[in-house]
Amino acid sequence: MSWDYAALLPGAIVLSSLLPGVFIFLLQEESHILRTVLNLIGAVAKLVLVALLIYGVWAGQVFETRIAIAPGLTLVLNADALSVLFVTLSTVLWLVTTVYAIGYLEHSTNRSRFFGFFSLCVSATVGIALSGNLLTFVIFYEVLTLATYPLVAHRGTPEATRGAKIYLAYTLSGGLLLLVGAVWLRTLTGPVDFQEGGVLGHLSADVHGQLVVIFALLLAGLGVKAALVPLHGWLPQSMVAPAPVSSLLHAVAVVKAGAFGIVRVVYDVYGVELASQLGLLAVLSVLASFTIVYGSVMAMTQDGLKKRLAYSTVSQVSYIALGTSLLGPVATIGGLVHLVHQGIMKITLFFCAGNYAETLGVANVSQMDGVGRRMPLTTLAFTVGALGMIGIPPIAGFVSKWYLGLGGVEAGQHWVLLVLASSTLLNAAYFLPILYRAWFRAPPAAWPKEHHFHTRFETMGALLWPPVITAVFCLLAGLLAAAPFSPLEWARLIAEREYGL
Amino acid sequence: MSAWLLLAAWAWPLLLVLPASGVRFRQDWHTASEASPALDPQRHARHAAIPWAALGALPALAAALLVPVGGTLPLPWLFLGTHLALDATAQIYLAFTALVWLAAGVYAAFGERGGPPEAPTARSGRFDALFLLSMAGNFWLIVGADLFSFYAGFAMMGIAAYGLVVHDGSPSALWAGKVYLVMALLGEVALFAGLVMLVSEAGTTQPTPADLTGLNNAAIALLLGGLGVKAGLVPLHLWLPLAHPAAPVPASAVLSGTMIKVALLGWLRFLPVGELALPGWGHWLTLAGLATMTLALPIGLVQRDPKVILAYSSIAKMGLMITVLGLVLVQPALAPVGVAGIVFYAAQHGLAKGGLFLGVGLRKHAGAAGSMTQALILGVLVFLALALAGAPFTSGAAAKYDLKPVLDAAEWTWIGAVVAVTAVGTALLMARFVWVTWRLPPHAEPHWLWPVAAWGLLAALVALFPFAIAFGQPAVWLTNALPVGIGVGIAAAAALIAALQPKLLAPFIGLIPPGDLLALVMPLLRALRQTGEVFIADLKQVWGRVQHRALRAFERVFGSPAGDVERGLRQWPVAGVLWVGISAVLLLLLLAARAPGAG
Amino acid sequence: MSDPLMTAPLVLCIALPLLGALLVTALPRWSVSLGIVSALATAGAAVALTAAVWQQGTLHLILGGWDATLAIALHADGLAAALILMVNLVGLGISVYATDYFHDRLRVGAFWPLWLLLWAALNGLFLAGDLFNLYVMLELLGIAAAALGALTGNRDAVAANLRYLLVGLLGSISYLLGVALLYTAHGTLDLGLVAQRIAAAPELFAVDAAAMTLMVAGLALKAALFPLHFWLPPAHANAPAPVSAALSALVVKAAFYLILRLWLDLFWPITGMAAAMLLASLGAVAIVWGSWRALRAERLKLLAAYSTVAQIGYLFLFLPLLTATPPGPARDDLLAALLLMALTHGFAKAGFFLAAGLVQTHAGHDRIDDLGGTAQRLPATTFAIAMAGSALIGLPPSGSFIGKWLLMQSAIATGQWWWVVVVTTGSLLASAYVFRVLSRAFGLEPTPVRFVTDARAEVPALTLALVSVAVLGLASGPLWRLLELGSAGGGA
Amino acid sequence: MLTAQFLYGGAGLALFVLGLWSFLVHEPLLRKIIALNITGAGVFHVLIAIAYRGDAAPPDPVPHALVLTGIVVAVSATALALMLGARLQDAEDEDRSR
Repeated sequence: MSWDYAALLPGAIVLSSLLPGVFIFLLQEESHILRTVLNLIGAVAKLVLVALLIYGVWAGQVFETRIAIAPGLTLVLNADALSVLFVTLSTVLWLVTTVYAIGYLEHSTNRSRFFGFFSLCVSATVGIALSGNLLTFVIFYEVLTLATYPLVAHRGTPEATRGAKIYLAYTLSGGLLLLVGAVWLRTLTGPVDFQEGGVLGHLSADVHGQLVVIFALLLAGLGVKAALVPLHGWLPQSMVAPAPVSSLLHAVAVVKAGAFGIVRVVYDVYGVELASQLGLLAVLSVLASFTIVYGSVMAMTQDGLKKRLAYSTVSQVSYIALGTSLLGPVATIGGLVHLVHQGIMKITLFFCAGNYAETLGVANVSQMDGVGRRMPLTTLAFTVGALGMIGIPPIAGFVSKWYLGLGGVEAGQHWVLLVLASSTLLNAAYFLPILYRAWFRAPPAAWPKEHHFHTRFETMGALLWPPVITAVFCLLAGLLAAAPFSPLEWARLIAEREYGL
Repeated sequence: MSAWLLLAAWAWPLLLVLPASGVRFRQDWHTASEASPALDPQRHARHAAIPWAALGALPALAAALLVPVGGTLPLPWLFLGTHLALDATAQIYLAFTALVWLAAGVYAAFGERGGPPEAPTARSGRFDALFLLSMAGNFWLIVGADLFSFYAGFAMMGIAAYGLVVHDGSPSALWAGKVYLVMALLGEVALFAGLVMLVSEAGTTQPTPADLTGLNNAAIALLLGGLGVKAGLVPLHLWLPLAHPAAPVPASAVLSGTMIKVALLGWLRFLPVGELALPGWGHWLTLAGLATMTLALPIGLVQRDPKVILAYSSIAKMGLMITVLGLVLVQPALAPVGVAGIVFYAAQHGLAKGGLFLGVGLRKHAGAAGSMTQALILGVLVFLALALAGAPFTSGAAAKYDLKPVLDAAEWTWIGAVVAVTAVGTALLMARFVWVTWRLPPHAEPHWLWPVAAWGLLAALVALFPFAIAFGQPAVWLTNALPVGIGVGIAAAAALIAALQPKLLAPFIGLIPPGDLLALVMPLLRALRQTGEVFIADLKQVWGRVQHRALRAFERVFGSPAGDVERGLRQWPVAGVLWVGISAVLLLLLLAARAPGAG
Repeated sequence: MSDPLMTAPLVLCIALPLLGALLVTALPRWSVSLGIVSALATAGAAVALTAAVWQQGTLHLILGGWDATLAIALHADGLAAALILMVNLVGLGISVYATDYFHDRLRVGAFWPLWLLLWAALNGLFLAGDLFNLYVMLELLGIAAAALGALTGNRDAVAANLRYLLVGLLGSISYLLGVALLYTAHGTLDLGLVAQRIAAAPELFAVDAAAMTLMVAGLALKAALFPLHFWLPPAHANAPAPVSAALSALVVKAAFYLILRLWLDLFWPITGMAAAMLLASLGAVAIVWGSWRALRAERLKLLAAYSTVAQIGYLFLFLPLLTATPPGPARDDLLAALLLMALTHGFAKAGFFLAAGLVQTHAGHDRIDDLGGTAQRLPATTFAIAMAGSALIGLPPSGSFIGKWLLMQSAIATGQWWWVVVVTTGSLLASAYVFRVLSRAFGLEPTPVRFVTDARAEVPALTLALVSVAVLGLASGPLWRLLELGSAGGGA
Repeated sequence: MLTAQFLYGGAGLALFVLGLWSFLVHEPLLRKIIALNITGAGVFHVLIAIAYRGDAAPPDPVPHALVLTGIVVAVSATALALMLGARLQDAEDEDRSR
């Protein structure tokens, strides 16, 4: 392995959050400033490195870190267009979430532990994004599970511990299935390096049966994190976690890792042609569609704001899988761009949910009457996020939906429109009532548990600005969708490379 | 350079939204009053001093007047590749839309916006914001030549208008809003699907009729259905007669004056009008239009609320235009005439209807009963009513005249007759409207100068309208004098009867509730919903039990552990036997491996 | 090969701890300092030995100039070197931990001699080049281990370790009988020579089979292969923490190492798939049963003990795979994986037990369900448990992850896919029991002020756990080199 | 004198089996320890039998060495076992007195 800049960068990106994390563990609990500084340094450093990476990849440079752990087993970190998409998303949102978390956890306990695992979690996510082969992916995928468990359990209440256990039961089992699948695949083909267009094309037809089984294993493993029904059970349970964690889990880390994995497996391991030829895409699309509808239906029945958002995640993340499961570049674009769009929209919503809880003690939809009056900025951000989720133009969500729909029609799968339509209506059915309460109902005489921070804004700055910023992202991602370096354009670049256009 | 006005037309109102909302982000939340923390009195006074709603439409009007036909402004980086342009149709649409919005905006800014009686201006910030938002949407979809702009504007307008409908928060308003929102969303979803198919067929996002010849039936159906909701095409009109009366006056003015017209614009843009004969769809559309007309009029006649009456008349008028569109679809040759006719008719109706709605508001609030103002208002209302009914020498007649050639060319000759009858009906409906409005008890409120002025301007435009298109063609002036005459005659008779023998007509009034069919459908829906809820409740209960069981099992495994179960195994004899046994098996296996025969 | 400088470590590895043992018995009042010094020295010798093997392959040394049939032969190939290194590093960790663990004079006085004796026996066992020395070391090991285990003197401990002692004796006697049979048949005790003669004399396979049965059965008893593990849980769970660590991490491995040696080097010609399958299926049951018992265990150390039962099971799974895989890279991978599993478990289990002991001393008990506060108050220790735990589960990037990866790979490649099911089940159960402990660390107790509270006790545990997770997982490449060096000279 | 050799060997094996049996079935510790020693003795017998190389040649020294070492080991092991047993006894007595 040569240790020049191109070979170091991916590793450096992973380490940029890992090292601060390790130091944070060792910090004394009360050294608040130092911890904050470490956090921010890590986040910013990562951002800078990623900027370099984006430029390099866009310019067609090849970045690859290779570490041989054992003969035939190599840790490969490399950056193709797809990984850059995910890396950028997680890096940017990590920075925002860090700020939010610092505000959110002020005066709370066990902060060193929290931020330590927080950084680990992001390192793992970035690792997943940059994984260059299946082994590396599996390793980081498991590490992510371990790093998020303490975050889910952080509150220490019995519910928290239980939710964390359930989370773990699901994700570890999933991880094992993934592992078995990966090992099996390796016995068939040797090291499985991700490659645009897939690496299994050369295999003879008589192993196709095995390939189908392997795909089932991999999908089961990834589906758990991607919360594909019926593997989604952990997600609503893990809502006991503190808001920043939920935001991270739902927008960036865990759920996305699963979805991203599915994309990887379909495009860079199996290759779309082979996958559709084996009839795997059809299965995936059915699963995804069912999940989309099911999640939305469940979301309607929830009164807890975070639970409603959780089920909405179940539904929305499957857009990515759906886009992946449709043959043709347009749908691919739709799926990939939703990876980003869902992220920024959902994190906005969760930030806002956290703000309501922290500032007013409002945790249920039924308590949200008139919050728009008391917390206009937050509620504005929430509105943007919600409308985006429904798919109201010109917010980001519409862009994904358009490409998914168009992709479906181009692929001759007109039923996709039906799925999108019903999902849109259902999304409206569970988001618009919230907006109605927030803006059109009169606020109660007193809030459940109101906090007054020493600011003339509706809530603490560290809590207020992150959602506002991400909401602005949602708007820009839609309004400037056709501008260069927009998520959409990047997704298009990836699709072109995947389909060799 | 003036092309930038096309951007300003819709970007400007968007920019005004935040200041207009009057929401205040920085304030002392400790002492903020519970009632409406975001708005404290003197701040509200300052905020109200600026007529935000009135300012919104100015750039659009300027664009309509200054930007030449064919002016374009490509913004490829914006949204999914925006292309703003102004063709003849768009120009006329932009013109009358901007005028109606302007008048309504002035009315809203200076007059009343509805709202709860105790604090009529408490929520004016919210109203202005939503008003500007839907205004922006309306303009965007007109000046946008690409279908993304159309859809974006359409959606923005539709969603924001919900806030206008439910503005005063009364139960009836909320109900109307619910119906409106549900139907609007259904419409938007259908439109979305239709546009997706359109793009995949036509391969462009700025389709010309020529690109659309390959459109398949599903796409056409979705487009017709999706926009039909907005157009009030029977039976998709249910929301209209509920929303119009519920909304504050300026809101219903724009709803009826401009928003529902958008549907026609959409059809003209996304159907292969003039390119390709679609007899099937054409006939279907024609019949639907006729049905719309013939159903809306009688129902309208038996209404009490003047705004409901106007709503039904709007439905009827849309029906007429849809009929014409249908005929054009059957015979592409008629397209040039037909399209122009439809557009002009839409413009005329938009102005007149907007005027009528605002007039109702003025009748209620501007000037005391019997005052000079009131007399004037009543007079103008009557004129507008006549114009809408298409009485001779009014814009109505002129507009109707432009539709004639299409109607005459229809292969179904009886259509002309039906249309004539509906003309009579319209006259009656307007008479009914005047009658009802005349009997409204006005209670005066201060400072109504600006609204009245703006309204006057609108009315003047309605009066001048014919000269714009048909100056010096005597035939134009006398179009359907007969049906209107008959209508007025009947109306007079009816009025006489009503005056002498109120009992005779009374039973008819209020015979059919606003939102006609809905009254029939609702019980059904409710029943469905209740059963559904029961079912879901049961389902949930069962599922809950299952989950509980699972969790309990889970907890048991991870919870309190079991005692020592290996005691037995530690008994020496047991262990010994196992040991010896295993050794024996091992020995046997080893020997067997080498035994003759086994390799 | 017999360059004294190079072969010196062979002798030192055994001599130094013996010397240390003598010294601490002679000067009990200095026992702690003397003990730690000799621990350091021994570890140093082991490192030197590994370095020597790394540089020039298998080392062979014959003490006293007699011929191989009579003399005491010492022999270190890659496999032995790797294990020696692990044993001695773990031993060093345990020694450091022990300096702070025992407090009353009596125990201190008793621990160090026995511990160094045990250590010497271990090194001797890995280095012994002939069957009889192996026997002697085996006996020495058994006696020292039992004595150490009973050190706490409480009734359960004594009873359990008495049982352990008897089992050990039974095992070694049966082993000795096997040796006797081999000697009858082949007239020598040197491993290499016996191997050659067994290969050369197929007609004697019945005697060889009998001998092998006796020896393997005896060792299986010591290695606690299911269902012969009955003695292990109480013995390991009741011993003092550093001892449990040594017993679970090292002693049991030694027995397995011997089985492996016999299997691969000595009896390879007569071992068949059937026999391998027998042991492997016992191993499979051990995995499931041990993990399950660990999951239901009430006390932390009992949990750890049962997890050892399961982990030993994994090692036996390799036998049929090795049998089915022809020599070549695949087989090397398999051996390396086996070694990796063993090493990882060594480090991880030692770390786990040391940490557990710390928790026990702080909480005054080790009932898992009531550990909440303590676990949260000792972040470093909890971390050690967490990392050791994830190594036991086989989560990346631990060494056992690579091990399991290769294990499953070859299971699929050789068509013995059912082992995959076993491994998966085992890992699931393992994660269940590990996280059953860890979930206690997230309670509502007050936040700990700093990460490490008691360096001398916490650092060794933490380091050992760290090695098992990070080092072995991410830098396991050298093992392959060591192994191929091993096979280059002598060995299989 | 081949018979003697077989006699010794056979006796050794017999002792081994007997000792094993008694070790497994008899509960009292003392009997177990004795049984183990008998088993060991059995093995030693076998070794001695091996050492015999005909009347002419001197017996093979290696087995003898093994036996000697074995005895030493056995003795120490027995000692430890007895000690532990004694301690266990004390503990039980304490329990009883308590």
